Amino acid sequence: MEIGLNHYLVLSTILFAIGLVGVMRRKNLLLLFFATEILLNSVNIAFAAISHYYGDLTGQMFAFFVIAIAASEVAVGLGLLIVWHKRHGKIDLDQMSTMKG
Amino acid sequence: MLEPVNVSMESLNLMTLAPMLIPIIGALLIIVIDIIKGGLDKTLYVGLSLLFLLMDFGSLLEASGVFAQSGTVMGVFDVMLIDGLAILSQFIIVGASMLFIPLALTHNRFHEFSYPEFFALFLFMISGFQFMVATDNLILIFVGLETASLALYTLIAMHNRDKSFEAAVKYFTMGALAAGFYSFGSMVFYALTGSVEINQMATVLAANNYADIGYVLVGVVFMLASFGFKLSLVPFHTWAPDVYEGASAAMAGFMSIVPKIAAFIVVMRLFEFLIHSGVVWLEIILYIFVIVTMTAANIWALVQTDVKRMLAYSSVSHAGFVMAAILIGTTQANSALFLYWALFTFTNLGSFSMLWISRQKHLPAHQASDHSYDKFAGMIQTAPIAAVIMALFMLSLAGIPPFALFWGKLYMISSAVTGGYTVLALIMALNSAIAGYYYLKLIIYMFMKEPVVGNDGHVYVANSTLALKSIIGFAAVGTIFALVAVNPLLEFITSFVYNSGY
Amino acid sequence: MLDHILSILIFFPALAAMFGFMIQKDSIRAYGVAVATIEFVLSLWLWFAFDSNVSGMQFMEQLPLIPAFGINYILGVDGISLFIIILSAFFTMIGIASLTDTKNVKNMIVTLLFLQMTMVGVFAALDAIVFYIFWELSLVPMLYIIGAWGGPLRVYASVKFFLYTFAGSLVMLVGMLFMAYFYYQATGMWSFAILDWYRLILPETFQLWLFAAFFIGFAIKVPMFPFHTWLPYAHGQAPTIGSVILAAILLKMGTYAFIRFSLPMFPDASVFFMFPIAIIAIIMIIYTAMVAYAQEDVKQVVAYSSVSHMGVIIIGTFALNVEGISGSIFLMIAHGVVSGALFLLVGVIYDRRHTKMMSEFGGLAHVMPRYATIFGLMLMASVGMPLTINFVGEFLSLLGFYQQSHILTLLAGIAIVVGAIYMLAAYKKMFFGEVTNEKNSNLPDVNKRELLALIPLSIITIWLGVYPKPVLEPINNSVESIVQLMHDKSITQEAKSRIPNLVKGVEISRTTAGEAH
Amino acid sequence: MEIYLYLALFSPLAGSLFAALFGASPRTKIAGIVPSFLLFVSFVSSTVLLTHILSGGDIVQVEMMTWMATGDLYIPFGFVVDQVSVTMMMVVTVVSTVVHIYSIGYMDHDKGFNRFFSYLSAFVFSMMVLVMSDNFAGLFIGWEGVGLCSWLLIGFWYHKESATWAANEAFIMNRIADLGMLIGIFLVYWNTGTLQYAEAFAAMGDLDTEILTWMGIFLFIGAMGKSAQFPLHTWLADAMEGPTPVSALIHAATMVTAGVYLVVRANPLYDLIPHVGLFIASLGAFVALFAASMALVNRDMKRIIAYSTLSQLGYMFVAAGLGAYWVALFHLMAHAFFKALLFLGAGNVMHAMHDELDPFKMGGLKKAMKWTFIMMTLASVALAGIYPFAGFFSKDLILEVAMIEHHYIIYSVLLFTAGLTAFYSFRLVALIFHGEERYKLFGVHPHEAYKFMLIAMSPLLILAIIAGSFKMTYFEMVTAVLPATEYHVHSAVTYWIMTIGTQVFVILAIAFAYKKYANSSVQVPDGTSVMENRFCYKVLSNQYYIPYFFEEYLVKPYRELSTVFWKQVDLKVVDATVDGIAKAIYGTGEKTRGMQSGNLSTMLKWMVAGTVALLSLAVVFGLAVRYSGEIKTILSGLGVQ
Amino acid sequence: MFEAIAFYLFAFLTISMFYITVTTSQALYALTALAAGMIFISAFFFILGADFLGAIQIVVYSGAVMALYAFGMMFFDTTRDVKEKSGNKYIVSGLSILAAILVVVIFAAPMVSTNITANYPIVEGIGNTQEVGMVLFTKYLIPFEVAAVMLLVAMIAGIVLAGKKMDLSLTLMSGEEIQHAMEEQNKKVLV
Repeated sequence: MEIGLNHYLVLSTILFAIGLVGVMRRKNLLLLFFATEILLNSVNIAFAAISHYYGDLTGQMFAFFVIAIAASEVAVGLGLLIVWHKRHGKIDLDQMSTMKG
Repeated sequence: MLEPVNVSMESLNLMTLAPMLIPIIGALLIIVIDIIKGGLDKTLYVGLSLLFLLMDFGSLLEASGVFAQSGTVMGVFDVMLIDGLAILSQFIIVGASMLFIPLALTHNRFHEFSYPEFFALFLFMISGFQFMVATDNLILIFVGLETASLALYTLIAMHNRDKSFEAAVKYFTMGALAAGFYSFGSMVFYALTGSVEINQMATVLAANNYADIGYVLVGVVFMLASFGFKLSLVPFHTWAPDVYEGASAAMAGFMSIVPKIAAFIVVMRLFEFLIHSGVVWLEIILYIFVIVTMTAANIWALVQTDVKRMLAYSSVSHAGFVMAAILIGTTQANSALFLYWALFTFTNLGSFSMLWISRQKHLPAHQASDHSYDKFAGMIQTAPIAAVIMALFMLSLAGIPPFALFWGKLYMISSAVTGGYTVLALIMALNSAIAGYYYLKLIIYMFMKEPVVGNDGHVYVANSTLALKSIIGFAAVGTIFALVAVNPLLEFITSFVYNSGY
Repeated sequence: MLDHILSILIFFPALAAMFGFMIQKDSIRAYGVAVATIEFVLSLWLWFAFDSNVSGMQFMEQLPLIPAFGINYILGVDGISLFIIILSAFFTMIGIASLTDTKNVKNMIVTLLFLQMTMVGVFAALDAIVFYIFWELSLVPMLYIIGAWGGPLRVYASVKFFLYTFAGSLVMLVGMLFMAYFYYQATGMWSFAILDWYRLILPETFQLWLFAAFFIGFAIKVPMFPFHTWLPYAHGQAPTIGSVILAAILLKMGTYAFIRFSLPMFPDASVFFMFPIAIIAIIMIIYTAMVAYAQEDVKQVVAYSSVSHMGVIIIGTFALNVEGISGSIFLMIAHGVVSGALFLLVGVIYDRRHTKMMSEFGGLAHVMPRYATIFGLMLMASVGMPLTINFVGEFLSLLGFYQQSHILTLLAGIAIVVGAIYMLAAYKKMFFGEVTNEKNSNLPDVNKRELLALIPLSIITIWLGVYPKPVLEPINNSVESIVQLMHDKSITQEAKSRIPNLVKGVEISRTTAGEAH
Repeated sequence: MEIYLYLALFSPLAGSLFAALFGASPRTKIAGIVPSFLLFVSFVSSTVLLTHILSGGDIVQVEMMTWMATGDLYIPFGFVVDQVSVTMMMVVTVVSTVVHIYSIGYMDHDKGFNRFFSYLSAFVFSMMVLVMSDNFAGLFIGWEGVGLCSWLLIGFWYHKESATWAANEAFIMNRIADLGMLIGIFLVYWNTGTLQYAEAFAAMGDLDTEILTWMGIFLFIGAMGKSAQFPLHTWLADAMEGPTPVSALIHAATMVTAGVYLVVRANPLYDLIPHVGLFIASLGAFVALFAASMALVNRDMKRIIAYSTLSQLGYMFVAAGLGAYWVALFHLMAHAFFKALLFLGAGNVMHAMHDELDPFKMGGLKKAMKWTFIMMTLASVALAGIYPFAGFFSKDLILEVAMIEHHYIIYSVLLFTAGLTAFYSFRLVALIFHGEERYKLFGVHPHEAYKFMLIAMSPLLILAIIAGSFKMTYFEMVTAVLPATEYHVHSAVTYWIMTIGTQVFVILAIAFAYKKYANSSVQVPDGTSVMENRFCYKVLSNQYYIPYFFEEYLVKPYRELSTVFWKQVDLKVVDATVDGIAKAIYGTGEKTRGMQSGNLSTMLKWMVAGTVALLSLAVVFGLAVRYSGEIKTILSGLGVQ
Repeated sequence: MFEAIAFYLFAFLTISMFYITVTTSQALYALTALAAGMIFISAFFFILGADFLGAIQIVVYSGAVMALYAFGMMFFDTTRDVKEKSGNKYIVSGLSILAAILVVVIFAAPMVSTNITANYPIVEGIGNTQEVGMVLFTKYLIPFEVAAVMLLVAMIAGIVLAGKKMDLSLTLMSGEEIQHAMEEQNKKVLV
């Protein structure tokens, strides 16, 4: 059977949903960041697929930039976590609720 | 083999890059200076930043002259798009930044301003926002957005206390999720149209006669979610109050203005054509968003006990109010958006600056948070001028004429009326009334309560320096005499918006 | 100078207020009195220079404000607004002059001067947005006055006052924007000038909606039943000067706006809503009078009495004929004078006893005969005794409405009965009988400063009651032009017949009255 | 002549203002003498005007200035001295001059002496405005003015609860009637276009009877209040709380007759609507009997006289209602004299008895107060209508009018009432002046009033005796403006039978009164006698329970309803709704602020939830678009368009 | 056929890897599964002919990002079991599944792909890297440079946040304390 664009899109969606599960479920910030990587990666598959099926390079470009963005996010995110960890010795987001209401 | 590409310099229109490059150069310069000689005073960096922002502003004036003469300019392989929207929004971005930067010159020392990197990051962020508004390419929008956002997260965290880290982490995490949504949304649009340029997307969709409405809607949903986050539309607003509270007041004021106008521009570019092509669903959804955001944020603002949080919710509400312009989508509405935001800049920056100037290092026992309402009790007796100015900002935010924001509200509601959104106009008006309550609450505390024992009024100007005072004075003058500026502003904005085809 | 007298009248007090910040605390009262007196003299000059034979606007000023959106700074007075302007100048003057020693006198006087700016502005504005600016702005000083110098519930009262009015006026603002939009559609030009709007003839359905939008704003300000509940709180909590100005001037903004906006702009809607509004007005008259009768606090009695009297003003306004509208305008002035005086009088006793509960008093006529006399005079004016100022207005208002409906006028006329009931009951409780409360037995009678305010008011009360012509004549001329405008503009047959045509003479109105019977 | 008009009109005002100058200062005689003198001036001016009119002079009409002018409405301060008003002016000035002088003595010891004269003169001024005005609005000014002065004077002793209560009652009841009057005035204006008497009456001829009827009714409602006609009569008896000279002047001679004056003045109107006139007459007859019946058993000297006043007003309305306006006016005049005299006499008695009002506690005063006794007896004789006193000429005339107009029921009622009148008048006289000196039980030492007070009363005495002789002069004068119907019983026999019959009936009644009350067996009733426990007695002495009814079914419900309106409706419904909206909004905020839990996980969930919600909406919409055709079919199948 | 097998295989693998990543309570497993998932994704890229992207994916993700995360993990000492108070699982799974189903419902439908023109067509016979380079340095030059700025920003941000200077908070110190700290610092420099 022929694998069409829709297959890739569906796969991408499923992966995206898994990412969402992680984002919502994880309380450990580091593991939560993993989930955000999944979100971005799932979209990259779709971009590559569309690019392939349309014969257009733009999708690959987009995926390329998404990877760059993901990487820089990691840098900043980890920086933030380090600062927080230095202060509190934990990176559990449940303890991070001094502001509310 | 690929053929070599010949590109003439003229066709690149490199001038379109000038406004964004100036802050980048400035940032690099600051870093270089810091490398050569560390430990220089922050005044130097403030001065430099201001200088580069001024140059940026100048180049924008230049660009606006060009636009006025020859209309929209595309540049650098048609990635850059300098139209009226881009210029107007950059004016607001750079202008607000210029108002923000001097706020670094506080009397007390705060952590972030001891870094030259702070100013570098700040300038990078400005250029990021500028890129974001000056293009219709989703990729560049994304990259610009992330550049600005990453810098912004850092700037917030650099305030260096628990609340600011918490704020930065929350903002960052939700931002990451929003980035995911953005890329997913872009992917859908790309899948639909084979392009990531908004005008081409519009063309293709129109040619298809919106056959794949389901796909379009999914794309719109994810875009809405991502920009809903940026614009703090309910229910994507949850970061806003926490981040505003955690960030320094000055930064909070900045955040309530600049990132949002950038996001508004993108939203305007993206959704305007959809609305005009009769995507009814989007219209309904935006309608709901506008009303829910305005109303819910107002209601939550009512019950706040901290002024800064109240202002955070109020900013959310204002964003919802302005979102109505996107929904209405007429030239008048889009002009109203800019007018509103320009006036909002003055007022909101002014009120956050008032909080900033009264920021204490250590809280006395009776004060629950940095800017709890109690802190301002009886301010009229101990610091009358400050109280009057603060009241002025509050009245302006509440939309009491003839102060700045009234004109924005007036024009915005009028655009709703003109656009045929009668009920919306009424809801907007009534929401202003609800909002009146919480602005009033501060005025009541300031004017009608007795001061806490031992409060000699010094606390309200704890951070006061000439720079801060002049910024506040500037904002106050702008707020009071907005009346005079509205007409030229309106004519300018309208012509730019109209000539951009919005 | 005379060309810009209205601007001067508006901005002189504001400017003076700014300078007021610099004045020493000891001399601020003198400063305030001086400024207010100059303002009053200027307003008298305005009256002097006013040509009462001209029915249209005089002393017009025009300055572009936001021409791109049709907003201009347009001022002007006619017979309708002239006297309210004078009255507001007058009340600010005597208000400051008779101000008792409170904390923060300086803030109070500065606030009052700002308030004066907004009051004059509202009545002089001929551009809807300028009108709206002053209309809203007037809330702010009043908010401060109630909230800072008021009674124990002052914050609640002031916020309620502010938000209620604010909410109403925002609806009105939407109405204004619609009006401007319709004007734009009709002419291709944005304009918020009232005189431009007068020329616009709208279809009836539009009129109805717009009328409703404006109505909400005005009705809350007036305040009309059932939007009146902010008023007793505001009055009950406000300091004397606040109540005086609130009752004398601020409430009049609503009724004035009805005449300035609703009637000439929406004649058909006015006719359409005439009876419902009249019924509301009658409820105001009777119901609030009864509520006033049940009060225990004398200030609340006066406060509710204001609502009741505003009902008569509304009735007069919606008589839609010259007699009724003139009467209602006159009654605005009359009620301003009388209720202002009554609030001052309540303030007198409050200063001495720091209570307003009527049960605390009794037999005051023994102790304070002069006070009792002036109170009695104002009481009689309030119940509409002929030869006092109120009677003229009430008589004309009711007379006017009689042309429209007999039975409703009869019901509205109950005002003169129920008014007497609560007023006399209150007077009896306070002044008659033996002095039962020890604390009352040695109260000093009204002093000179209080007389300074009360004597002029008493004189006006009698003078305009006996000889209302100098005021009534200019009012009449302007009202005639408005009524004629309404007649000409109206489109429905009903409206044409209800609104008299003055050009053809009196014959038509008589036959209509005959038919209506 | 105009100068006399102004003098007559404004002298009382000057007097009032003069006395008011001394309002706050201690009692000075001058505050009484000057107003009295000024009133005398007014009297003289009125006399001059009277002679002018009598000598066939023109009607004096002036327009002093504009009062109100707007639209088509034009109301001047206009005054007219014609035959009718000059009669009223004479009555007013005579009686008030007498009362003023009398009051100098009567109020001698009162703290509020100066104030009293100020009020009293102000009253006279208002009354003059009322009678002299040439338009309805001016009439209304006077109308309200006398009401105000009446309020001030009834409540003159404001420390007395009963006095202030009575004052308020009088004012409010009058106001109710004034509303009717006001409506009447509106009717006149909107139908005739003017309020000037002359023009308005001239225009009335062309109007519908229905409109005229309404006009007549509403104006008469006004008259009913002032003249205390049933059911608005209760205030008059209560008004006796005021000082006695006030009762004499206001509540006997002048103000209460204003209603009659109004009907007389509006005779062109009432002529056009005889059915309303008949109603007025019937009501008058009823009130005459009704009031007289209450006077029979009352134990308050002043109230008895007040009821008698009420009864006589009934007579006047009968005359006026039957179209015999000049008769009504004549009786009004005669009544003013003898009734004022009666009141002033009562005042003397009160003074002597230290404000005791119960005649049963007096008795045998004729020795101590010879002159007063004579005056009161003569006044009572006049009131009873014995020939040749004033009452005979005026009252019997009314009986004749009723007879001639064939209203026999009215006639019989009036005749019977005449007997009652005689009875209660002499019951009073007998109880006060004859019989045992019961006052001694109470340790009172009565004394005669000041000489000058008695002298001041004498003009009234004289007039009460001789007023009847003016009848023809008067008739000739007033018929210039009033319908000149002469009332002669055609058959002389009938006439004589009637006249003598009436006289005999009245004398019998007097005799009965004397027999019953002038003997020494009269005791101070203590509520145990058989008569006092009879139903009729109770009904009468409780004034038919009408005040009770008013109190229970009008005043109390009004008070309670007011409280309900305030506490239940205004605070708990209207205000609570407003506050409720505010509270609901605020409460929503309080309840939902938990959404912002501060937990990042929750925030992320909200974001995802928002997105999912949008997605579901999108899918629903997308499906709806895709299957729009099918949906439409289904909906049309269900009958939904 | 090969394509289909590969697709389903890698789809299964990525899904299971990512599933492990988001559900496991062992941080190390999560990290490993993530890295594996990333690599499997690159397989898709290769299948789809985006060789350059595949390479980048492996280099950047597995190389750089994973290394960073690994360092982070060591720093945060999360190698032990991660104890997480899980909230309402129904909400989490419900929302995600709903999201997935909703999108899948729409994505399952074929798309109308008319009117689509490839702006930067993939030319047969030229290496993917070349093509990418060509587009990247013409059309996407500006985004590329901005991405560079972004990385610079991220770098500065990382340095600043993780730097030692953050240990002392000037924000929380009073004026005297700051003065004192500065003097201390100067001494150190002098010594």
